[in-house]
Amino acid sequence: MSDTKTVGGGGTKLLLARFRLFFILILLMAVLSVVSPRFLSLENLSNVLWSVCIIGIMCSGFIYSPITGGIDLSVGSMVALAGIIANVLMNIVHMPMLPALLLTLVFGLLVGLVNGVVTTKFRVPPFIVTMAAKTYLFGIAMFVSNGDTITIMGPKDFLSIGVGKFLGLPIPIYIMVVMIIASHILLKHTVFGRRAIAVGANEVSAKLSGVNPDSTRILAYVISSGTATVAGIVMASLTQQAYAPNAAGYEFDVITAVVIGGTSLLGGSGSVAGALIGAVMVGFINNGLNLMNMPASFHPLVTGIVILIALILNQGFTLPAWMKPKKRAAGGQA
Amino acid sequence: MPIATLRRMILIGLLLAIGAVLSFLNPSFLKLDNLMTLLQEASQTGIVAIGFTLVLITAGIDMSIGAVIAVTAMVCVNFLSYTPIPAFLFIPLSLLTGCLVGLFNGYFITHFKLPEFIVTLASRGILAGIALIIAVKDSDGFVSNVYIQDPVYLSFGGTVGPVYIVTIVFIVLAFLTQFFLKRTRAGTNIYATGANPAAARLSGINTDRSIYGVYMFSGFCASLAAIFISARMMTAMPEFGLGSEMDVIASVVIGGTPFTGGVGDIWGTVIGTLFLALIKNGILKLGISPYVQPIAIGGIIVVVVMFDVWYKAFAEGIAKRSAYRRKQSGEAAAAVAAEADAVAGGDGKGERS
Amino acid sequence: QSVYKIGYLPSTLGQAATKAWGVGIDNALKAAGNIPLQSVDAMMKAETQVSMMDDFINQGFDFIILQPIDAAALTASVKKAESKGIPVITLNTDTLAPHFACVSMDDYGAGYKVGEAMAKQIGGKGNVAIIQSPPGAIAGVDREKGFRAAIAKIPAIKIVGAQNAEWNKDKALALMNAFLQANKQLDGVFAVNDNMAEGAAIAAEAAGRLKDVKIWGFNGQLSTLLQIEQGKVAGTAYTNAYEQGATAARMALDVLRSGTKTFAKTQVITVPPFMATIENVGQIPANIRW
Amino acid sequence: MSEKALADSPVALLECRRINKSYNGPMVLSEVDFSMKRGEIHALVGENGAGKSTLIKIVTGVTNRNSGEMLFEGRPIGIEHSKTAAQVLGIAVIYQELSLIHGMSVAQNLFLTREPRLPGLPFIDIGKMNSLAQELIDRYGFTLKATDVIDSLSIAQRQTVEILKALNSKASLVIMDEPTSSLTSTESAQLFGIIKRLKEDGIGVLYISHRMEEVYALSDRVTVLRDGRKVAVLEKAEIHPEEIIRLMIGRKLDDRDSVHTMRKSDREVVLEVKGLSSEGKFSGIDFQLHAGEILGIGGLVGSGRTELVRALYGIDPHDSGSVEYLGKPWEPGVAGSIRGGFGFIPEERRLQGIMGLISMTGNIGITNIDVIRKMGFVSDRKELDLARKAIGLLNIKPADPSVLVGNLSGGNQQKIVVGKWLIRDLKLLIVDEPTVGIDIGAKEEMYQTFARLAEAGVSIILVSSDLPELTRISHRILVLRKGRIIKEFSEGQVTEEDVLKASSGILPGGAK
Ligand SMILES: Nc1ncnc2c1ncn2[C@@H]1O[C@H](COP(=O)(O)OP(=O)(O)OP(=O)(O)O)[C@@H](O)[C@H]1O
Ligand SMILES: Nc1ncnc2c1ncn2[C@@H]1O[C@H](COP(=O)(O)OP(=O)(O)OP(=O)(O)O)[C@@H](O)[C@H]1O
Ligand SMILES: [Mg+2]
Ligand SMILES: [Mg+2]
Repeated sequence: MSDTKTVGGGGTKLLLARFRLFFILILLMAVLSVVSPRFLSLENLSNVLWSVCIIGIMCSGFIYSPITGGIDLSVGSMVALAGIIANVLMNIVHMPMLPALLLTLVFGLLVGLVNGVVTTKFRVPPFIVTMAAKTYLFGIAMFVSNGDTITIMGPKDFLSIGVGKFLGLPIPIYIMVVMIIASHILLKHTVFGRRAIAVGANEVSAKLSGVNPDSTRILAYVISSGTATVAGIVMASLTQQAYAPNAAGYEFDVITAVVIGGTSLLGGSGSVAGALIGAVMVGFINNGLNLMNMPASFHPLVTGIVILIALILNQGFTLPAWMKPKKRAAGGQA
Repeated sequence: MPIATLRRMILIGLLLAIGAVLSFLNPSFLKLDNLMTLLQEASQTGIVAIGFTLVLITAGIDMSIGAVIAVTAMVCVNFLSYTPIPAFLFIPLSLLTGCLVGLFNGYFITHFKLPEFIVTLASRGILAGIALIIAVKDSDGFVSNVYIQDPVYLSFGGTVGPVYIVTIVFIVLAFLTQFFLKRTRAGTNIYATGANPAAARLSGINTDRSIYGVYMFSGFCASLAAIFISARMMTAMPEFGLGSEMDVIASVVIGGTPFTGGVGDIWGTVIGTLFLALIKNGILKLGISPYVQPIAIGGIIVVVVMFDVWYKAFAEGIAKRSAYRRKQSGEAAAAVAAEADAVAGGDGKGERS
Repeated sequence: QSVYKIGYLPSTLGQAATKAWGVGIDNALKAAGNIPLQSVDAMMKAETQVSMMDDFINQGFDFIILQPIDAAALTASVKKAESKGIPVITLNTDTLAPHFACVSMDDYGAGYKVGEAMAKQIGGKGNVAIIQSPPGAIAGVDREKGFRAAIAKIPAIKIVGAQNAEWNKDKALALMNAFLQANKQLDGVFAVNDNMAEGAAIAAEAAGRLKDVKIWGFNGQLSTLLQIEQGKVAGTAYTNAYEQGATAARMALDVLRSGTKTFAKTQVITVPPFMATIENVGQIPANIRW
Repeated sequence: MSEKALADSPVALLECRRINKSYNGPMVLSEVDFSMKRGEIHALVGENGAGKSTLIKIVTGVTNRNSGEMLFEGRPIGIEHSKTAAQVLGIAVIYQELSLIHGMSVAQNLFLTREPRLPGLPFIDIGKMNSLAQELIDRYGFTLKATDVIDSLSIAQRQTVEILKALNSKASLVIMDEPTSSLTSTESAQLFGIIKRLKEDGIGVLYISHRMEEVYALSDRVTVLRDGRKVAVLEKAEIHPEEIIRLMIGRKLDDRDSVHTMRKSDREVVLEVKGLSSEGKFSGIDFQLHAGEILGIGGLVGSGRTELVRALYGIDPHDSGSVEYLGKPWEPGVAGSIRGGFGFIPEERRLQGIMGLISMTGNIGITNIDVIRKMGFVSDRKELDLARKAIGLLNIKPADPSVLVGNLSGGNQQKIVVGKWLIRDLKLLIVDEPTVGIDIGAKEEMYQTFARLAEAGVSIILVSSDLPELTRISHRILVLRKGRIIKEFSEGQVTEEDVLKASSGILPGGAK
């Protein structure tokens, strides 16, 4: 095996892990296609990707927060807030679409900047900073929208982002794929990617090697918030709605996807492709349960169990002690 | 120690100040009824927060507490609806629910070495599902929330004098847990497990046992809170407690237990819980837009922790500098003497400063 | 005349219906002499709503208009309020303890009517699916029960699926996709609120099957009425939420002025629903669209 | 049975036979036999990665052996004995990695899992614990307070706590894995006294060290490991320095003497420091550094050496004073320093030097990101080349660049920390205790590397507590005391003793 793939946090083990994940995905698909004959239809798979795209887009940027050893719990609220702000700019301030969306994005980036600065410069743990941000961004979303469930009526171009199709596939899927690929390149092949991994692996060591841990981290949160904003815009256009409690709890779905994908919450390693597989896996499970018309009560149960199994399989299967074959005592000669 | 104490004093001071402002702005704040319901609210969160503090001390996290509340409530309702078992018998049994969940969490965390966050998140999902599945159904198969009328069960929502029982239980539990942490070997082991698990293991501590212990205790506390919540509301819903994780985490963190493990105690958590409950009550009392509440709570958490970090650095700086000065003047002389002895035939003169 | 302290405590302030009730109440109170209204948002959590009830009681409100998140969960609070001499009107969901009054929308009856109307639209036969609310949400459950009762009368109509979309538009969208995949023939979908119906319509439109599927919502909010006019949503059970709120407010003022404090039986006022479809939606004038 | 009788009994204290071990890969230990007696000081020596730490981890049950037999006091030890077995059996260990609990007091650490309890109750008696701890500290003559929190202690003090912790258990075997690597000579001397006392009490001491002087002076017997195999067991009479080193590394080393001549450089000044001060750390530091010069910085632990070089490298800010680099004013800052040709090897390897979960390639690449980058992108091929170069240069084992650094032996980790700088174009290299935990062969290699670098014109600032090292390879020595330069040795002959005296404030009359 060539060494070239193993640089920067790789290692042969991780490479194997990545393949393993892929096999788990195939396994899951096989199971689902047996359970529900409709599952493997092209149309259904495209529908699943469509329903996964919000989470997928969020994952592409979110992943940098765990890689640098932090976490960004505010992304769910940011998605909702982005939709509300975009709507205010387009339909209340009556800005043209493009500037309005750009301005929304700028706002998202600023939120990330605040998260990043507070964690790095003021040394507040990221879990707390972003949990607080999750809370106050939700508050701001409620405040701005006056708590309303807003139905977005226009502009036409905006609405077609979410439901429009290109070559038979919904546009959000393209957005997701592009962002995932960009993020993959960013992580694996750029200086920033290397720095993010280094900061997550050992901040002091990274610092002594000339990496500025603070600016690396800040950038990680900016990217995370930025992609959440994009996800929010896509979601608003997809559902033609802006509502503060929308996407509440999505941060947990994103974390789940990313962790299934082999990213360590302790920092220093991560895989964007893995995160996408993780997101698709969760999407498949939900879709499969829907196709089977499984009662709603069983969804969280099944999802939770499948997640645990996937994690255990992905990590390299360890048999519990009581299941292991009993070994004879030392070396046989005792 | 003084660092933590002073921080606590400041927080208590702040608590009193906010209380004073509130009672000035809204006379109904100081009414006994209001204070007691405030304490009741705080105690419900607080009981869960006590368990959560132990988890945080081991540098873990427990996202399943909300779902444990839901499942425990459902277990109780099942006992009430389908069995003749009296409340004083099935309540202890239902407290086992949380312990079992803790066992489950502990198993996956210690055996498979999966991250605590993701394990407890997964069990949160699983439990939320179980809560729905075991929820009491009407004849058409739809979930229906039982109206509890069992007097023994409902007495848990009652008061002794003006004080709610939940508050008394909270205070007693806080005392016991604090004593356990500081005065038993198991307590010390929990701190060691959080501060440096590798070193703890090398010192002969069974860190897995500590981890099992804290998650089971955390589950137990959540189950306990579930009894009080459902007794107060005279019903149990399968979505009880879901989402309350954030309040619990906020209380513990405001109380001064960090995420890094190895540090923290129960009194901090008690104060943190009171603080959060006071803020919530205050916002309601002042008739501020309800949407300001999340903004304010989020803001306060950041400010408190920011202050914490700044203050810790500040106090440590002072301590270090004074230690350095002491060292420069006093201990240096001793070191000189020692080194002079070690160096055979030293002919120089010892320096005194 | 003393100024009354009246509180409005809906499940959340964020939905078109809860908002419209609030406006209805407020307008009626203003008309009766600028009586202020305080409203708080329980954000769909029963525990929060209970503690807000406690707070209203402690603050000594004179009257509480409550839209209970759960019938059982709020019963204790309603009891407590009335025992302290604060009369309560419940909106939409009755509680188990007797109290002053309940102004209700008759979820079951309206759900039944939706079933009948949809059956007629699809010609009395075919496959239909239900987009549910979270388990245990009494309003959603009653609507579904009514709908199922109506459909049960027509053996040629089969219910091919029922899934929970948690009142959410985006979840309803993904769910509708699955329904469309799983059933090559799908003739009707009943979403137990308008929000989810709109989500289902987006999915059906994207799949090019909007013409074949009759999607019904419930509530009759502004945006859905618009979609009915555009032919995207087939119909909804409209209620005049303004009027519902105003009724509650007027009853509140009456009882406050009369000074009665104890009630042996809950007075139930039912506001009749209106089955809005593309044919008759024009009959709903703009000033009562919410 | 009396202690004397015990010591003479024929049953060995610890007996290991044909121990095999591999961590999912090559054999780390193969067919290793090891045996030690009561009341014996037994040294275990070998190159970095020879398997010393692994062997003791197997003895204490931290790691499982693949096969082999182990007897402690004549009783067999199972293959998967529990992690606490070492304590049950009566083995006390000072591990290579410090294993104290931060946030706890000295007393709490000393009594961890053995806290004295109130009579008849399961509750800890804190007062008794503190007084017992203080007694123990005083008995061995250390200057520590039982109630001090670990975090406030220096590394050397922490190491003494570690030693006390081992002494506090009633063990019949004490294992020490490089206990002196971060001790000063005073504390080391104290430790040797303690070791001798243990021996008199009939307790066996298994001692691992890379400091050969200690091995010669202390041990009754020496077991030499090489590449995971036992190559020799030497009795007291057979212990000869050259012999051990030959057995360890398979060749002879040059003789070293303890008197060295300092030499002034007349080449151009690379770095000029004027009046550099940082409150509470150091003050009024003035010196010049010439091209190709190795400037040693000596001093006692805590004299501010680390702080000074950190400030020069730009990690910590300074309050006043100025720095000139290559004749121009210079504002220290890490990124700028690296760009300007600085290299920095930090003091605490595991905390500051390596990224354990990342491959060697990744570790080396991040430091040299400027070399392998191109417009924000990095070249994997160049990165791998760099890694190969470093591995070759310092003979890092194993030579697979994809191995995670955390899985290397202590010494090889240190080689990564050093190696990632050596492959750069350096002008000035700052090294802080570079050879801690490095075996004697590798140490020599490293000295030669430094000498080569200096010859090529690279200036080196060397902070070291290892006096032989400091005096032997420095061209000039500055001695720091309480944050001030108290003495400069720039010409004439210097002995280790001279430096030590200067560090302690006893200024020798000779040099300067
Ligand atoms: N956890 C581990 N996983 C994989 N390999 C390991 C692990 N620990 C040690 N090794 C390998 O085992 C070998 C022996 O390591 P060990 O730590 O025993 O060496 P040592 O003799 O103590 O060296 P040093 O003097 O450098 O401390 C090394 O090659 C090392 O890379
Ligand atoms: N800001 C400060 N305030 C108080 N004391 C300090 C401060 N900085 C350093 N010290 C003390 O002075 C000592 C200087 O530490 P430093 O690590 O620089 O010493 P050193 O000479 O490098 O010794 P070592 O051999 O430990 O590296 C520290 O041990 C610490 O006790
Ligand atoms: Mg070692
Ligand atoms: Mg130092």
